[in-house]
Amino acid sequence: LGGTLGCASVTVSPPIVPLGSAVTASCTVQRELCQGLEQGRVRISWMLDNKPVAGSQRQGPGGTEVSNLTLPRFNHTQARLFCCVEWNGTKQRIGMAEIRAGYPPAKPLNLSCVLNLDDYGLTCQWQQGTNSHLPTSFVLKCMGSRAQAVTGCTPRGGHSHCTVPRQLLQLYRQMEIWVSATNSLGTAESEHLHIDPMDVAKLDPPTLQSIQSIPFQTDCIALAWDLAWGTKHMELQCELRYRAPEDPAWALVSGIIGQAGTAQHCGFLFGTQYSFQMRCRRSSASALGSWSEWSPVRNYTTHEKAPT
Amino acid sequence: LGGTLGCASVTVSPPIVPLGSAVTASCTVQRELCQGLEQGRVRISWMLDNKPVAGSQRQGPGGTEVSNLTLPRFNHTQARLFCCVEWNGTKQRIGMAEIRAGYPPAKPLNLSCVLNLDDYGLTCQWQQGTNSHLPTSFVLKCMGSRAQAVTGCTPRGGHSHCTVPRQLLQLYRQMEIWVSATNSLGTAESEHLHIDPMDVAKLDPPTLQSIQSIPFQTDCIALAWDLAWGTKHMELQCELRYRAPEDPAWALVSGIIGQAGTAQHCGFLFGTQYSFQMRCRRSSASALGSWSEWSPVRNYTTHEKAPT
Amino acid sequence: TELSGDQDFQLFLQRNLEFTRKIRGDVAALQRLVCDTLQLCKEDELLLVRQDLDIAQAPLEQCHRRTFQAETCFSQIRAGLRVYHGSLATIRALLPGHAGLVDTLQLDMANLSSNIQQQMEDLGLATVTYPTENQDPVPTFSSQFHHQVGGFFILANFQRFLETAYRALRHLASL
Repeated sequence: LGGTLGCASVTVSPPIVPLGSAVTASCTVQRELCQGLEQGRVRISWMLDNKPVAGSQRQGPGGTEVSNLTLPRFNHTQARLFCCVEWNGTKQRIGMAEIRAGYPPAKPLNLSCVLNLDDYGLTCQWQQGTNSHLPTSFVLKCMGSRAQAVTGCTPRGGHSHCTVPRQLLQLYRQMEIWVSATNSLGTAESEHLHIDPMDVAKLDPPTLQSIQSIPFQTDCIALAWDLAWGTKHMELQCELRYRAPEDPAWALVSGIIGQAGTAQHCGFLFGTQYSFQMRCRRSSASALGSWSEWSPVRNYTTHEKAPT
Repeated sequence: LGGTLGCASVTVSPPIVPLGSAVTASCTVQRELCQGLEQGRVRISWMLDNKPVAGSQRQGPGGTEVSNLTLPRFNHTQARLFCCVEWNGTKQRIGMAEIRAGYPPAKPLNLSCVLNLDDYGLTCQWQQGTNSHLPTSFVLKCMGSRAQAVTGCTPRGGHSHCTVPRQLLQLYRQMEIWVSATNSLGTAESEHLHIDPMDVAKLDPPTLQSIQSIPFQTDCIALAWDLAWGTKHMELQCELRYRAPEDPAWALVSGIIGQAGTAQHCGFLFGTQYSFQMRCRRSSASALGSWSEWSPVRNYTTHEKAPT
Repeated sequence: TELSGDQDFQLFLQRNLEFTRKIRGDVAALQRLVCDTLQLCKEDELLLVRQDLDIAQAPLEQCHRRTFQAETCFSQIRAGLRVYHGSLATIRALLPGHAGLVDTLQLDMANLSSNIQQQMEDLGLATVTYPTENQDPVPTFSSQFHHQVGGFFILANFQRFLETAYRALRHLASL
């Protein structure tokens, strides 16, 4: 069928609808613009993708023919609605509109953040929640406590995480952080986190430097460690765990002051090889503050019992 | 004008010396310009970075005190020479000069150039030779045969290659091309290339268009090719290589006239699949003229022997 | 104003004591760089030259134990942070290869200052809001040596400033 520019115009309002709700469309055919349609009655019909659907046709203004269509319960997430006319005994598709359906965005869940101490970037991740079937954009939002400018970051290519650079953060002060999800049917926000970025700093583990038996108290040992780079200025609370190869479980020593750099502990068997590991966290960190990983294992064999 | 503005001036001549050679320096102290040095004798001493070194002090013109220093064999590549005076029982650093040492630039090696036929830019590369430990600048120089203006190009940020734009080249004519390296201790030049830029044109390979068995001489084939864009006006000399899958080495057919566009060759087995490749170079190119890459492989199976 | 014992205030102090320690660590790192690369390490070897260098100093007398006054001390700390924020331009010029460390330091100083400002506002104290851009002119030096010694003293003075500010915060935390 020759040039159909303007011959038929199809409108769907709204083009994006909640799944299962009604959709109304109209097709206006301007006969004189439809090359080849000059003679005979214009009979308009509709196809939803490849399924015929019935509309009601009436005369429109200025000699146009208009057909209206209502789909009571539109339950495709995406479909193409074609406006057709009879021509030379065949059904010609002369106009099309795309319909999308879905849900407003689900509330993003399980928002959690970690501050990387190498570059002080704050990386947050979340779960998107149930699929809304519609193009949905996510933005992480960050606000200082004086509600100055809202900054944040945008995940790339459908990821559910992004990193707020140091310049946009306010350290050592409460910040409000949340995720906002938006599509054509609405917006949803995650829980708002109220955290000082430092509280979620991810610490590297300490390094156990030396372990020795203290001669006169034969069942005691003294150990020394180095704290991870970039944590020298922090007050750290550390834990030590140790066990002999045949022990089922680790013995735990907590409440060690990180900055001290050395500690003593007693109650070890003689001539026994023990494995030691240590981990730390910021003392002032709130419940959110996470422990570092355990340090690499360091083995040490206590000396034999002195002959009485 | 109180203060040490001009209280002490340190000169090292020259500030950049060959590694291991002697360095002489002098420090002139103008007492009345040194706030706080009004009383007592001015005793000048020297520090090379953090090592004391001895100088010889004498009275200079206009009531100044001058100390001269000779470092017989300066073997740091970089150091700071401080002029000091005694003050309130402490050694005060009141002047400084930086000394650098190294070698004259090494002769740049392995200069080679390629003319890019897309933009007719001449890209040359070279090797810098041993490190001179001094800031060294490299410049590629290009001179037409009539020794008119010397043009060329300067590599960016420590690279060892750069491209002379078409406008600065004289095509189809001998040019002299070399690299000049300069630092504070001297200049060195690479070998001079005497080439016509066209001689080092980097040709794109031809494209094998068709290969057919010629019916009546069953062990011969005819092949046709297209020359690379931008080489149509050149006299090209081409080579063909072919082999059957089980052949260990390629068979080579040389002396093919590029412009011809077609060639014939005999001696093929019947019903055998052969792989063919072709490459070309400018017939007039000197020894420096390089071959194009081999064209993409094109396979062809010769037809079965005709039943006798 | 009754400051001690206020839970929020204690949290502010704990956090910003650590922040100040971090900044002092970064300033010490810059001082080590000046020593390693420019061979300027001992202050007592540069006293004579210092006498005629116009080096920024920030007053902190309200933070000293004898004349301690919390509100003014906070304001003096903020004013000093601003002065040294500007002076760091001299350091960036001296150590071009370490601009990243200077940028981080300036970011931290700006954060510390706004943390103090917000805490003062929470306590109902009067505060000054500085324009974000720093208009103070970057000092010029008559020679490269004077520029280097100037940089040395900016860091030395800033380190002393931070020690005094740190002691004031620690004093408040102990009340």
